[in-house]
Amino acid sequence: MTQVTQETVAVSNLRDFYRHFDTTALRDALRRMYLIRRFEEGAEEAYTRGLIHGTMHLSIGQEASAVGSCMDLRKTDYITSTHRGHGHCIAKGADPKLMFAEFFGKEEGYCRGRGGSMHIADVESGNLGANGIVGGGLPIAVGAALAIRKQKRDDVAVCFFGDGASNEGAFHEALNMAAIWKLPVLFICENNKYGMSVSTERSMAVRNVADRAPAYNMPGEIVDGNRIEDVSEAVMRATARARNGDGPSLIETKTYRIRGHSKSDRNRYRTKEEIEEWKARDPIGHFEANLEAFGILRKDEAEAIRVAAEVEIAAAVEFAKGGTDPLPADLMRDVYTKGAA
Amino acid sequence: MTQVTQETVAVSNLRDFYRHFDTTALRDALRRMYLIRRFEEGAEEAYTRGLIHGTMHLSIGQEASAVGSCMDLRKTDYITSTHRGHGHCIAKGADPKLMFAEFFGKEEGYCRGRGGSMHIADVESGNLGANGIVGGGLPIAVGAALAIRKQKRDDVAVCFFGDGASNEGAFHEALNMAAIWKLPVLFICENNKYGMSVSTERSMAVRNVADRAPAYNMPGEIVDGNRIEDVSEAVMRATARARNGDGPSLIETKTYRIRGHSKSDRNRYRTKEEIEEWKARDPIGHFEANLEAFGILRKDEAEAIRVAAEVEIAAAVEFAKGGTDPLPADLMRDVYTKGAA
Amino acid sequence: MSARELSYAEAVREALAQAMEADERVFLMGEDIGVYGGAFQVTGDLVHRFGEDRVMDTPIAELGAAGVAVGAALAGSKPVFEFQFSDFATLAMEQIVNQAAKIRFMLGGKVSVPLVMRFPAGSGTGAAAQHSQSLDAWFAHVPGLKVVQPATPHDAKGLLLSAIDDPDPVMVFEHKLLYKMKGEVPEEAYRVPIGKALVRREGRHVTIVATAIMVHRALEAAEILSGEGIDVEVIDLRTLRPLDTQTIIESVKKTTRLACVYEGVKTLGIGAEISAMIAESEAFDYLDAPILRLGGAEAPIPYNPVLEKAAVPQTDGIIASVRRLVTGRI
Amino acid sequence: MSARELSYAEAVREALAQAMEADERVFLMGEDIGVYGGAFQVTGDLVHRFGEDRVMDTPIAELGAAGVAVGAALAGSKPVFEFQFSDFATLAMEQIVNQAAKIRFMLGGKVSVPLVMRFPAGSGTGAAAQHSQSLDAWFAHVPGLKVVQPATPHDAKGLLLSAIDDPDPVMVFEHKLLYKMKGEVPEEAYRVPIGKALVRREGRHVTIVATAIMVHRALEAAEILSGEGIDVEVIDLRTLRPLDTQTIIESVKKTTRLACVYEGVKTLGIGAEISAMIAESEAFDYLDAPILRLGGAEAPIPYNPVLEKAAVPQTDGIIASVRRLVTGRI
Ligand SMILES: Cc1ncc(C[n+]2csc(CCOP(=O)(O)OP(=O)(O)O)c2C)c(N)n1
Ligand SMILES: Cc1ncc(C[n+]2csc(CCOP(=O)(O)OP(=O)(O)O)c2C)c(N)n1
Ligand SMILES: [Mg+2]
Ligand SMILES: [Mg+2]
Repeated sequence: MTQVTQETVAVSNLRDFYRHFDTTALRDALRRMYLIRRFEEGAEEAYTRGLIHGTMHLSIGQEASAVGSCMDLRKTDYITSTHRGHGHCIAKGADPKLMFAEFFGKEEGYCRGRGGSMHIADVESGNLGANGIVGGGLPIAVGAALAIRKQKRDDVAVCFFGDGASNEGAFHEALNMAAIWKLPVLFICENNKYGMSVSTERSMAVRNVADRAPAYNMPGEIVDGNRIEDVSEAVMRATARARNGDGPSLIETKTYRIRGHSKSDRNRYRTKEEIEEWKARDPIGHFEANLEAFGILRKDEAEAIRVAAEVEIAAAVEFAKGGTDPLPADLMRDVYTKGAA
Repeated sequence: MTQVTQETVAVSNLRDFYRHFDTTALRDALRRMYLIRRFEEGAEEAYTRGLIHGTMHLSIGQEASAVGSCMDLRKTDYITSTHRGHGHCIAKGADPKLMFAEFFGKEEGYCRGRGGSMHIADVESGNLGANGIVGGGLPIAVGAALAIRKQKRDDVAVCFFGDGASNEGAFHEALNMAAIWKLPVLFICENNKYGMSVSTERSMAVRNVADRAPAYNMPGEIVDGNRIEDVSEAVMRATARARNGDGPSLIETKTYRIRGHSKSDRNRYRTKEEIEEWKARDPIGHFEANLEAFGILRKDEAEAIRVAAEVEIAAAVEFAKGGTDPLPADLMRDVYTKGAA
Repeated sequence: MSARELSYAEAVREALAQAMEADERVFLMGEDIGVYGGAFQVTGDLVHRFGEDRVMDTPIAELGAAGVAVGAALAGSKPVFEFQFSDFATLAMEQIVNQAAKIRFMLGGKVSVPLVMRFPAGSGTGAAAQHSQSLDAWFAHVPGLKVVQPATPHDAKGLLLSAIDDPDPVMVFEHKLLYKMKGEVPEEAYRVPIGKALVRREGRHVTIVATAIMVHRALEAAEILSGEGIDVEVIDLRTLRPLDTQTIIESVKKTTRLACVYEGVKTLGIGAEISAMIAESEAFDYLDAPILRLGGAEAPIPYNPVLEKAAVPQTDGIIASVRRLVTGRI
Repeated sequence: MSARELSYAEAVREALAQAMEADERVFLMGEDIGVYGGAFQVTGDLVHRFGEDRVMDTPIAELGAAGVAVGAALAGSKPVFEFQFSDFATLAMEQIVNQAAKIRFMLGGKVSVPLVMRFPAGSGTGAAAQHSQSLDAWFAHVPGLKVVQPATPHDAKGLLLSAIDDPDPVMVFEHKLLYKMKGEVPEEAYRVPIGKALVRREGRHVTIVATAIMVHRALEAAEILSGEGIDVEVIDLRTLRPLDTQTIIESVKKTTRLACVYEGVKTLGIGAEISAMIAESEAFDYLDAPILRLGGAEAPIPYNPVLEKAAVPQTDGIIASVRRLVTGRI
């Protein structure tokens, strides 16, 4: 089972995070983490049973990074996400029903079944979309931040990307432009040690992605991505900077994907020990233990949250199964806005 | 006229540069600087008189960077150059006759008149070519260095590029790969303060291009690009590192192009004062004064070198004018190696 | 009162200015479009009229800057992006083709991407192989994009204004040699519809469908051929995607002969599509001769000016080929 | 003794291994081609056989890595580059099109660029719009490149070996759905020539020119149509640039009808070129029906499996269209 460090502290010594958010918000964060976990386990199951088409990239083990990053965001703040984007999507407020409907290729899905796992977006809650192109979302987030500034809003754009993506030219160009134009954007690198099979040791000449921030005269902060409070506090600082007109930040959340890269992964590039070590640092277990230790949540309440997440996901799968299949006659729909072609 | 700082030092205190190279080599360096200067003045003249087609990018004022970088290179070392590449080409050993023939679009030209100013290459002397794409040569140089290593040679690849190019994604990707693979490549950024009309202040969030080197765990050295000895010594250090298997280096030569960006430049983005200030720091005048001060060259000898360069360039222009025009029937030649298409 | 004349570049500039005046969401991005005025002086003084926030110089970073434009469009702004030379779009195809063109579709119609990109294209300036390409056919191959290619100052303004109105990404190909061409341009902010070709000259014996600068060469050729009794209809395609198939089909049914003239490489250039479209259409039965294509040579654009001219269709070649098409066998 | 069978992926791998054994200048570059074995398990165990220096995992940096391959080729090595999905080539078009394709020409023939790039392409895996494109027509539009598209394990090996021999850049399009297909593959290092199409089935009534997976659907369709008395000739194009015009022209002169079947978007896909080539050739006079094109839909590839199938030609559609072409009017 998951081991966690018990933190016993006097309430007066509680970290900012636990004081900044009220109990409802903290419980909701835990709820979302469970939702993400169960969502992905459910998706995996459906995939294994042949109910889902294509491939998928699971973020199990990375839930603290997604939820911690989005906890303090507004609906009008944007995020851009990645191929490994289910967590970001739920964290930003998406409805798992409509996500599952998308996986099942249904009209009820977020993308009417046209996008699937790699393109899920929930524009109403500010999620501009997952992206099948590694690094594809980086300049898009900068552009969203530029639009925010042009529209004189005090929103921010949060850009999720991986360690592997930070080797793309798009990373360099995007961070440089965000920096010279001082745009309200947060670059959140979820460093899970691998870009597919290639470790950061083999793909970068520096130890941390954050070590690249000085090249853009940008703060680069490294946090434990499996500890929601570390992630959230760093993001809150960066968000405040951004809303205040002080420009972009890079935050690197050190985390790990417990599952393989995707369904084609034969796990030839990492050890069982490494995986086990990270399993022991489960972000949900850590957060739940803290909530209990700090008297914010009782064990049975946590249990209820977990069960509710399971029930919600099970219902979401059923909802999705019952969805409407798109008609081949509708193939050309939405290629253009006015149907012109 | 050009002002230069007179340096009077005891020979025993002479810098490495003046001791490393013998008199022949030092004179030859001065000769090449004059050749570049006169070559470009000649090209400009021919262009203004309508004898040359297209556009051109002059490096007048940047001669020390080109010659200083190439002085200690072997023929089997490679360089990749840029749109502003005449200087690199001559510095690496090209014959101005064949360069002018190229400008005049003749079969005798380095590219048989197919490439023009922006594509001049002199493969025999190791120049893999100018490049019309800003940043285009960066990964190519890394590839040449990879081939060097595969072939177990101890040569190096020297990649010239501008400050503007360092904002391209290709820069990031190329430096990262060179670093992780520890390839024998030198990245020489000729920072002339502008990428076309955009100053480095407006296009980068850091002050120096060399400030980006730590992002690749690479030494980043800044030198006065108008002082040949500074350039050459830095390059020799980096070349030694590279030949020794210790990997790539980034060298930033701070310099200035006295002319406009190209023939379309209306000079709306910089002041006359700035230009005058840099004219006063003429790299040729500086070098020549030092050679005289250190007793390596007499004034009349320098004068003879200058005159010889003028004569050589005048002859080159005549040679080029008398060259052979390609036949339209030969249009398809060299699209493919075997003429297949 | 004689109509007002503007150069093609001025017409583009006027469209940009009128769009920016009318809609504060519109802004410009590109390399050296500010104080430099653009490599071809298209944006000219706009930075002084609208300020640096609306006429933004980008770093030299085509992929990233194109992506910034996509993101800004997604988030409610209306960017008009200038590539300094269309050749540099090779660096940004990812954002144009994988993102801008597909986002609306991939997201099930939940968003649109109101983005305009301008591409100075074509040869004739002595800038050699990396600054002279005509890659419009690539873009016309991509569903989700619209592609226009105005041949006159009038259309340059009117099509650009339509492009800026359009909720979807529109790619505007401008031929560099046309920038200085003068023509009548009304002052008001009129639109030329996307998706409509224009018969620039009526004729009975043969149809030429031409694009960009080739429209003018085709018209010149038609004028000369008319002296020989060959009556040429010249269609200015204007939009490459979506194709105005009807106008071309009608014309070919009338003239029974078709020549496509374009600067892009002949193989898989836009003329391939026009030819194939006719060969599978009802007009096929009317054809009295093979369908002729005059496109760019199967070679990079050379630097030498004589070779450079030889690499793309010129008026003489059009005349000779069309004459053969009309008077030849069949 | 029955002939040896390999899968398409195994055939590619064998070609790579034989080329590396025969010539130490040959090496492989790509994302996750080492210990992972490639996203489609094409390189498989090669890293264990040849070591990390010859089977190089690159960072995720397509533009730069492609440029490294170009530079290595210029400097005397022979890189074989794998794009993980052909869609990611959109990031590297600059190096492929402005550099690799043009360097020899721009330098007046002083160098060549012996570079091979492999592109897993096509739809059918449920990977949606950014992982399912067929962009081969873009490359076939570019002088300086050669483009091949093997449809069988046999050709996958033989064409790849020819590509590696070739002194110029050769782009190899591999359809993902074919990787598991089995077929006869001789053990020796044989070559299939670049630039030669193959008549896979002879017929009298209609010619189908097909590429990649469509070759198999066309053969299936031909089989069924033969039951109806329609005798279909099926040509596997194999090379998109340079086109084997002669084989196609001869066939059309014989059958008098032509259908082009390809997965890329119909507009400006490879079928546009084949159609236009025939419409301007001597075969035009022999045509008894319009030239039919069955290409991909004018839409991005959708995720939903039913829509995904509807977006590209399937056997049923080929049968119905070819039947109409042969039995219809004219
Ligand atoms: C441009 C591009 N290159 C390659 C791929 C294939 N690919 C998908 S995810 C991935 C690894 C990405 O690594 P990282 O950015 O660290 O994200 P992670 O998968 O670890 O979350 C690769 C190589 C892609 N989708 N897009
Ligand atoms: C990819 C690309 N983008 C833009 C251009 C147009 N262009 C040519 S040179 C230049 C400025 C380059 O600046 P820098 O790298 O500093 O070199 P410099 O001209 O100062 O020597 C620009 C924008 C180009 N040739 N290629
Ligand atoms: Mg990763
Ligand atoms: Mg510069």
